[in-house]
Amino acid sequence: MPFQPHRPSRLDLLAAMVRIRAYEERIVAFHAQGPFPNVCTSVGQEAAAVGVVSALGPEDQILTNHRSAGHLLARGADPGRLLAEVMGRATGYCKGRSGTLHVSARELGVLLTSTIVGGELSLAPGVALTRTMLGGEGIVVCFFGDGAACEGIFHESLNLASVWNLPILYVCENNQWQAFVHRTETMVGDPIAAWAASYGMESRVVDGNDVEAVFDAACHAAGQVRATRRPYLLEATTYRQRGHMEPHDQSYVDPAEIEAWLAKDPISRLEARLLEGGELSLQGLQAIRSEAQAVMDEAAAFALASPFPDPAELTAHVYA
Amino acid sequence: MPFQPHRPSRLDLLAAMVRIRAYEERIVAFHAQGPFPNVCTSVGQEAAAVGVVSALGPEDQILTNHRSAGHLLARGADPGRLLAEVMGRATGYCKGRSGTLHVSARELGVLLTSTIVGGELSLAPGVALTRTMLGGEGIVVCFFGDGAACEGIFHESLNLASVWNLPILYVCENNQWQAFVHRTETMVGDPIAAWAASYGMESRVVDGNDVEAVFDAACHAAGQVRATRRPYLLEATTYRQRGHMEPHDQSYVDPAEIEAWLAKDPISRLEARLLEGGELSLQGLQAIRSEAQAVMDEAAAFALASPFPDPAELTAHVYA
Amino acid sequence: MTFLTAQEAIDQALAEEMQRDSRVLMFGEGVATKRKHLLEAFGPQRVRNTPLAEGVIAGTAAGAAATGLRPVVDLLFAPFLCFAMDGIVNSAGKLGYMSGGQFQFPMVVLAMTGGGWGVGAQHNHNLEAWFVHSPGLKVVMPSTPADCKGLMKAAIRDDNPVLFFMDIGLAYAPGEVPGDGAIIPLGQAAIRRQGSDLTLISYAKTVHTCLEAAEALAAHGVSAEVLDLRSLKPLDEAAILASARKTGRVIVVHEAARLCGVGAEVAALVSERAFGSLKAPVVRITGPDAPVPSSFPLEQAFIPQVDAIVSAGLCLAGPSGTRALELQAMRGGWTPGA
Amino acid sequence: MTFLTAQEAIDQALAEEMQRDSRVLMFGEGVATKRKHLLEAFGPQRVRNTPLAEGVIAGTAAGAAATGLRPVVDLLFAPFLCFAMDGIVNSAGKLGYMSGGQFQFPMVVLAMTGGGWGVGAQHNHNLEAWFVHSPGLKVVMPSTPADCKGLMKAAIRDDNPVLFFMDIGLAYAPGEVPGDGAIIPLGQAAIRRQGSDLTLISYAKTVHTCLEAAEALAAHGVSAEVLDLRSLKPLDEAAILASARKTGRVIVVHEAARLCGVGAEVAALVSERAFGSLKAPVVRITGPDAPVPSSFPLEQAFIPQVDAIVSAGLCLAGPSGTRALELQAMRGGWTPGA
Ligand SMILES: Cc1ncc(C[n+]2csc(CCOP(=O)(O)OP(=O)(O)O)c2C)c(N)n1
Ligand SMILES: Cc1ncc(C[n+]2csc(CCOP(=O)(O)OP(=O)(O)O)c2C)c(N)n1
Ligand SMILES: [Mg+2]
Ligand SMILES: [Mg+2]
Repeated sequence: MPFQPHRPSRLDLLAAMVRIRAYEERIVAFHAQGPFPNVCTSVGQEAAAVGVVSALGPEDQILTNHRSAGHLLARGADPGRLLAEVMGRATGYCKGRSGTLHVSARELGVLLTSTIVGGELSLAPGVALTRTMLGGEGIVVCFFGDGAACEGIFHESLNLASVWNLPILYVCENNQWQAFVHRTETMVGDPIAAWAASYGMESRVVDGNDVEAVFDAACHAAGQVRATRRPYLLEATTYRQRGHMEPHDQSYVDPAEIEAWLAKDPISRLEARLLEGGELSLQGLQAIRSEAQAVMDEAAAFALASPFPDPAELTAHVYA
Repeated sequence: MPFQPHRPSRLDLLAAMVRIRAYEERIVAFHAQGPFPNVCTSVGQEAAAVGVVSALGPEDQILTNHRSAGHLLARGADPGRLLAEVMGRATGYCKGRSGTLHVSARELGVLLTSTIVGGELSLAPGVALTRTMLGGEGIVVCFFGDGAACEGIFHESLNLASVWNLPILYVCENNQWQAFVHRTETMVGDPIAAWAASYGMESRVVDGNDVEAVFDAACHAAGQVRATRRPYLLEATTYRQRGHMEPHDQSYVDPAEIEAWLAKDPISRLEARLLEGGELSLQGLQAIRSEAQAVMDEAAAFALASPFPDPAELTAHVYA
Repeated sequence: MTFLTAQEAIDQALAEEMQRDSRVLMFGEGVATKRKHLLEAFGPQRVRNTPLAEGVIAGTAAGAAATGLRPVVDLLFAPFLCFAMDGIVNSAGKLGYMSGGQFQFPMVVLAMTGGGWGVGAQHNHNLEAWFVHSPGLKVVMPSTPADCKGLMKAAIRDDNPVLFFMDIGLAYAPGEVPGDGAIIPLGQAAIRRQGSDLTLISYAKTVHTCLEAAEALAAHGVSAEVLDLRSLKPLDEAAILASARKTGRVIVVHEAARLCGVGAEVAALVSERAFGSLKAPVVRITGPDAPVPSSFPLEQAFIPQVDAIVSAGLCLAGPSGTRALELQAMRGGWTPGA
Repeated sequence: MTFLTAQEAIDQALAEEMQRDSRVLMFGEGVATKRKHLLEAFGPQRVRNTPLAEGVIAGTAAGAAATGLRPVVDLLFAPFLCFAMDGIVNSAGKLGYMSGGQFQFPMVVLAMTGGGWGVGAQHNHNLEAWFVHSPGLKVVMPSTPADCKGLMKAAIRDDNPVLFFMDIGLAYAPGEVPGDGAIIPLGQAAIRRQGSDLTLISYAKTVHTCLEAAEALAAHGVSAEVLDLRSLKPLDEAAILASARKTGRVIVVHEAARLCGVGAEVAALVSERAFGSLKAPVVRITGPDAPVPSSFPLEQAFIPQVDAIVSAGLCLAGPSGTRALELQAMRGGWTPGA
């Protein structure tokens, strides 16, 4: 019988988001200290990551892209090995070969991460095809951005997934920006969920900054995929609170837009809800935050202490 | 003031379709006689070609694909030079470099024909962009097939044309087949015109085997593009009466499907209409047919008498 | 020993491997229609038609390969690979390495190319060198039905992405194929004719051109060895160098364009590693740096010809070889039209 | 004479050419945002952002070029070209020829590549050889800000499609740029240092590595000439052959992979046309046949190093050069990790 997600407590949801935020802020801090690999942070998009990933089971598989820290951490990735990968250390999930832009962690079911925008969309049908042909309950979740939806491969991927009845939950994190271009410069009308209709595919738009709403929508969507073994497109409306990548630059963004979205910050919203409802005290909140900081201190220490890969192994892993 | 198409007489529409059919049948006859270059004929799709092209003005530009004879002949191409190109003769529209699959005739405004399925879709926005930036009344008409609509470039092309307000009339000849694959194996739901909605684009489906209906729909569609300088998608429902290419093979096609569509043959339909209405006598019909045959006799003679290109010019035209 | 065309040999290899390993499947535009016998034998799950969408066909193959299947995809004609480069090069070729070895990509990409059908430059473009230049991929381009079968079987069993290029001009030429399901390992060249004065190195259709040329050269008293590369990546460097060191004279022949082609790699390799043994410059006889014309006589002129190989061979192996050759080379070498 | 980074030099070239010719326009992902000064100077019609869709960006450039505009498109990083191959190779590179000369494609495709930023193999993959191998295209890859400006201006004025590759490692290194809007014709290599014993041939970032190596070799009494190709297609064969004939010893250096790379072409060319003048084998020092790792020390190890060039140079120019060299070559040449 298909997987049934158990509902995480609101405190757990908050803690998961806070941990992601703390991780990304640590990245930002490293940049402040000096040269550091360019990273695309997911600050502001924590609810989409936590809400969707919390609705998944151990057999499910995830494909993601260049902005993947939230997905990986929500899935249980070790922040130390993640930071180590960003820093190109041998202890990273990909032994330093990937760096920040294409972190895969097969042990977590996070597969084939590609930084080619649309790469995840091109690979997802094959992963789902294996599921379909070799059996197994799991579904495939494919995270992508509003920009990726403009790539031709979006059309090809969703069409094939529909024609072949592949169990894929497509999750579009519509964060309003595509690197240095605003979403409204690249599409007209009312995308992206609406585009699913072209493929006879069910879809829904959810407030991507409300983690509980995302969790509920993801449970429904994943349930549909499990039940029908057909694809589904979930669009999470959210916002990229920082520049496309670190070092931070939003000089090209309308400050009013930033302000409006900061007011809808997913973490602050849940915190407020919990504090109002008395489910959480200020001390409790402080505890969650400092616990996250402690985790990141440890992660940073681990990464910094980790060795770089041996150049003698430069050409290992090119061929199977 | 924008171009106004004048309405061709029904007899002219018939004659144009009969000429295309006669051309394609001549190709078939050549194949029957022995080895001949593989050609994708447009038998059964004459109404789409004649109906759309008759609605265009001299300034308008056409992009087409591997199944282009109808478009070229409707636009006034010389069947002799067309046949010569198919036969790889120096007198062909492309000096024999193209052969049948990518015939361009710039003098007729038939540009950049590509046999890469989707090539026409990738090139059309650029042609329309030139129109937009250098001025001029004309619009760009892009013929493509139902199979091309499955290529990612379809999504990219229509989206860009919409975002940039490009004056493109997209014409999808939905002939139910994509080489050896039936359309219903490659898409679900109710494509292809419906897909235009994703791009905030107007669209319409027309009976592609009724030349008058196609002409009216094309006049409306082209008028919309002229008036709004925005793209429009017209889908002509029609049928590929022969195999994907010559030599003919339809062993993989359901005979009932063929039969049903042969009953809707665009030429027979108009002939019947004209005979019933007394607009055309059997002698008149015979005259139209034999005139077309005469034209093709002359064309064939011209092509066969034409020289092959000089191998010494093998590398001419590689660079400007 | 039976007589089969290259196409039949490939179908036999596919059938045998699908029979042997249930993880092998095949899909592409028209695959289920055109390979009806495979559909009937293995069913619609393992033999599939696809929409017209090379990008996602390649990506789907990579995604399936990385997770436990062994897909073979038919992308029809080499120029269509232009829509599939991301799946092949950026995903299948790189993600194994980029993930630190977490994934493997046992997949085969089949495509036809080469002169013979007058289909023009958007159906005929010999692109094999692109994939030899790209990391993580393997490339084969056979010259006989027997090799088509043996190399296809090896390609399907290999745990890396393999590009399998079928020369259009050979597709329907019959040849002997051993019935025993023999495998031809990737990376092994074959000496098609022994010789002592000169080595002709080629692959695919032009191997036969070289054999004809060797015959003609023999009449002139020049003994030419003919080496069929079969695999372009991995390249059988040992076989190339052994023959080059033996004869001291090498001509590389292929239909693909000259610049940065496989012939450039072979010539560079020989000149670098067999320098001391070379009695004359390594000559390349290739297709011109031009799109392939459709017109039959032009298409034929595009393909390396026997007499060009013979005259180059006589220059090389003849007494005053080197001088004559450099003069000829000054005039642009033996590239048609160049 | 002013000091500019390569990026600034390219922007200057773009501004000057857009000023000169109203048919020149530029578009791509973020072009209007990142090149704000161009947007302000020339307006939103001629400086455009696009959706994320490399396929139609390339196709649109080809369609616009064929009908009277002169587009420059920024495709950001070379691996993204994998989504744009049809527009560049099948359309812009071939349709002029296939139409019997009815169309021309005056367009420029800009992309960055190369080591330095640790961005990994899906942002850094030196693909220039693919386009050298493809008909109808031209390819440049400059090594200095002055060349960036002069070659960009020439590329924009050329009536053929030009691939303009910017080496990431050079993007922000400042250099002297003549103010006079000088043009550097496509197809002209530049001798960066005169020498008599040995020729180091390279392009882009590794030209500077070669200059360092030449310095070191001079200390050992070896006089090395350094030739900067600048244009990879058309290749300045005359300059290559002249230097090779002069010194009789050639080392080709580039970051791109070895197999079927530009170095293979140069080595094959020299070995074929300057055979009589060669005193030693032509050696290639290139990046390995591997995706580019992200980790900084690995990425650095990927790039050809000065000491590798120096040791190869000493082998070549030293007395018992050839033997030592062939031994070394046996061990796989100087490709890192090979
Ligand atoms: C094929 C390709 N084109 C361009 C890029 C450069 N790039 C990296 S991320 C990005 C923006 C992607 O936007 P979106 O899909 O909305 O994801 P987001 O960054 O907003 O999370 C771009 C243009 C790329 N990596 N791959
Ligand atoms: C990119 C590409 N893929 C595959 C082909 C082979 N091919 C040529 S025509 C064709 C079918 C096209 O179907 P459709 O677009 O419906 O046009 P139709 O042939 O029905 O007119 C195919 C698969 C091609 N020429 N280009
Ligand atoms: Mg976005
Ligand atoms: Mg069709």
